[in-house]
Amino acid sequence: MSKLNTDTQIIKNPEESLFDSPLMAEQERMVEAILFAAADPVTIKELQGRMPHGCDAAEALVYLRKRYDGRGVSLVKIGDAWALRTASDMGFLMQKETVETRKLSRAAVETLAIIAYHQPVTRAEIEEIRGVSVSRGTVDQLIELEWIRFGRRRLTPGRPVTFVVTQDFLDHFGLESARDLPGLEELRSAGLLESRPVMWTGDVTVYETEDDISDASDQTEMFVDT
Amino acid sequence: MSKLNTDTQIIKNPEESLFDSPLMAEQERMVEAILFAAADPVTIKELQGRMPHGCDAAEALVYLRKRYDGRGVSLVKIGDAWALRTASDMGFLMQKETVETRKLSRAAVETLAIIAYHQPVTRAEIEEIRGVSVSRGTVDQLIELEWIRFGRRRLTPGRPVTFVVTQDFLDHFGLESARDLPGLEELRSAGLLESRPVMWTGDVTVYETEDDISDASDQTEMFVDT
Amino acid sequence: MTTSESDVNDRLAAEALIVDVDGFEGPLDLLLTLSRSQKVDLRQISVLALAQQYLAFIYKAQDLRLELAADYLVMAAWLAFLKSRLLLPPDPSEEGPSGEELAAHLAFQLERLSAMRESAAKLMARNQLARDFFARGITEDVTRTRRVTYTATLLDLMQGYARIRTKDEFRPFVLDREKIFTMEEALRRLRGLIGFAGEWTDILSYLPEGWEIDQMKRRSATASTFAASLELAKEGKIEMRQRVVFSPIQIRKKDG
Repeated sequence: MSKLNTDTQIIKNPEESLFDSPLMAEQERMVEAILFAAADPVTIKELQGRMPHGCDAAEALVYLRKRYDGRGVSLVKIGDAWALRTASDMGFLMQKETVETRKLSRAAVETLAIIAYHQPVTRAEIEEIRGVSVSRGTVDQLIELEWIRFGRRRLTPGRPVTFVVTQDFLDHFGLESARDLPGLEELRSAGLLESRPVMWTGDVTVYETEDDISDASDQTEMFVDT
Repeated sequence: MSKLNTDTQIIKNPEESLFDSPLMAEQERMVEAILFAAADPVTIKELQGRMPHGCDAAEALVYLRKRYDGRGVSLVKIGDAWALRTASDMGFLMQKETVETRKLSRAAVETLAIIAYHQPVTRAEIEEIRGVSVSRGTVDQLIELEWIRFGRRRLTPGRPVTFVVTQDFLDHFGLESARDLPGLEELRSAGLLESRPVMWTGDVTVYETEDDISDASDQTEMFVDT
Repeated sequence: MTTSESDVNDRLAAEALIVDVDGFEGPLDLLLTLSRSQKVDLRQISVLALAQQYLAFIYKAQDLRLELAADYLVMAAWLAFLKSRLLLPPDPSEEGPSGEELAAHLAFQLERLSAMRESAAKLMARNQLARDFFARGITEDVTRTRRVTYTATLLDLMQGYARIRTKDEFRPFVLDREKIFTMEEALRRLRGLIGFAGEWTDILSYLPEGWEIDQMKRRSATASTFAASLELAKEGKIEMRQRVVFSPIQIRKKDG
């Protein structure tokens, strides 16, 4: 590659210099090759670590994304990582590739949705929303699928662990972030993602402490549109 | 860089109009998606068989090959089948892909778990909890993996060195802090524990000496939010 | 809706539902299903009517001698209480939330559960990896720099910890006794050997075989042998002497 041209090009045409500089084109190729070879999403930090010193993976990604726009393969962002995935309208060609996935139980699907929409959420909160106790196998199965993981503990009495969804979850459902969950905005504006004081007779969960209030606002912040 | 500018080509080169016809562009996308997702190189016959009736896989391949010309990925012919492969000059970026991962030994997993749950913890304490002596190699291995490191010395006779887990450890296991590790009760309710009589209930971490208490606050500081 | 009509509806709904209580995932699920028969937006649901429906259902179910789980009965009791609160004029001396507040909360819970179910369905209807869109099929065969790294999952870690912590033979705070030579052992050994000690001999020669090499073991054995020799001297079995301070301690059999 004619890397030596870069300097002269920058002088000649300052506006287009980055786009046309062989260096950036070369960086774009590198990012393309790395993402192409990897089956799992790669973070910008990892990309940067594998590319030669001085490269700007984030910028190369901008060009690469443009290049794959409308192709049979697309460049997608998953959390803070990037991956190449077949365009979703090409699914009909892929029956051969499809692996039979284990069907999730209704309880598991609902638990997953509650964790995704309410995260970070404790087991007691999941149980309160579903109205039944969460069975042994359900959380186990979701952890094994690597769709949920333990988040930080809630600062309430007993310091219960919370659950959050993982990057694998986002990747699986083609989501860039948990903010892109379908219908999240409507649910929030309808107040259905808030934890309201529970007035259940003998029930266990009481959301009245300072901590919970601050936790609730954390969660809201997390899903705020930027 | 020979980046194909299709728009200008239409005007300049009318006989290449097929290239831009939606149909052929679609076919090219299909071939691209199939080759990307396929586990093995795909023959033209197979491609043809998976694409909708009336498609010309061979022709789509010609365009696709041109599109990937000079990219970080190239379309290559292997025997009479086709595959997408990273460009051969990009091999130097692929070294990280070949790291061989092995499962950590049971002794190492247990030692690591004890350090995570009881940190800062001395070697003697680890041995007492495990009931067997800890081999040098195990600790060395965990240090080499950068999952544990030396903590401050215990202010007891002999001033034994303690072990604590690292940020790398937290990253690897997807934990925000070591305090987020679930306790025994939580492990059991998540179905992660074989149901056997428990000899030992109650909280996992017991800080008994003054020194331990001050260490504990150090630990808290260590994992404080940034 | 007239009373008779709603009675009919109630009965039909109840009959349709009394098949298997296990088909429901708890009282809230049952309530949500019942509320659907009101055919209104969950926000405008009549909690009073719903409470009546639920109670009628539970009543019928008991008639049919279905085993009703405790939580269904707890809910029934709570709804009966709610019903009375909604029907009676509020008592100002009563503490706690009003009937309306309780009803509003129940309606909220039902709406939230329903919303979560819809969201779950929407989520599962999304394009999914390895079903609708795909990752790279071929793992690149590249130059193998064999660097071995070890890995473990959080599950391994937690199970490893649980394994240790639930181990049956787990014995808290027991000292490792492998390197300790007890006084009882020293006594037994000295008693066996002293019969042959007609001459003065250094007590260190009575240390058990192999224990003089390891420093920890030697210390322990020396101490216990010394203590044992004092014991034997007290019993009058042996004599002891030491010529100068820090010189070897010697013992010999005492005649008679």
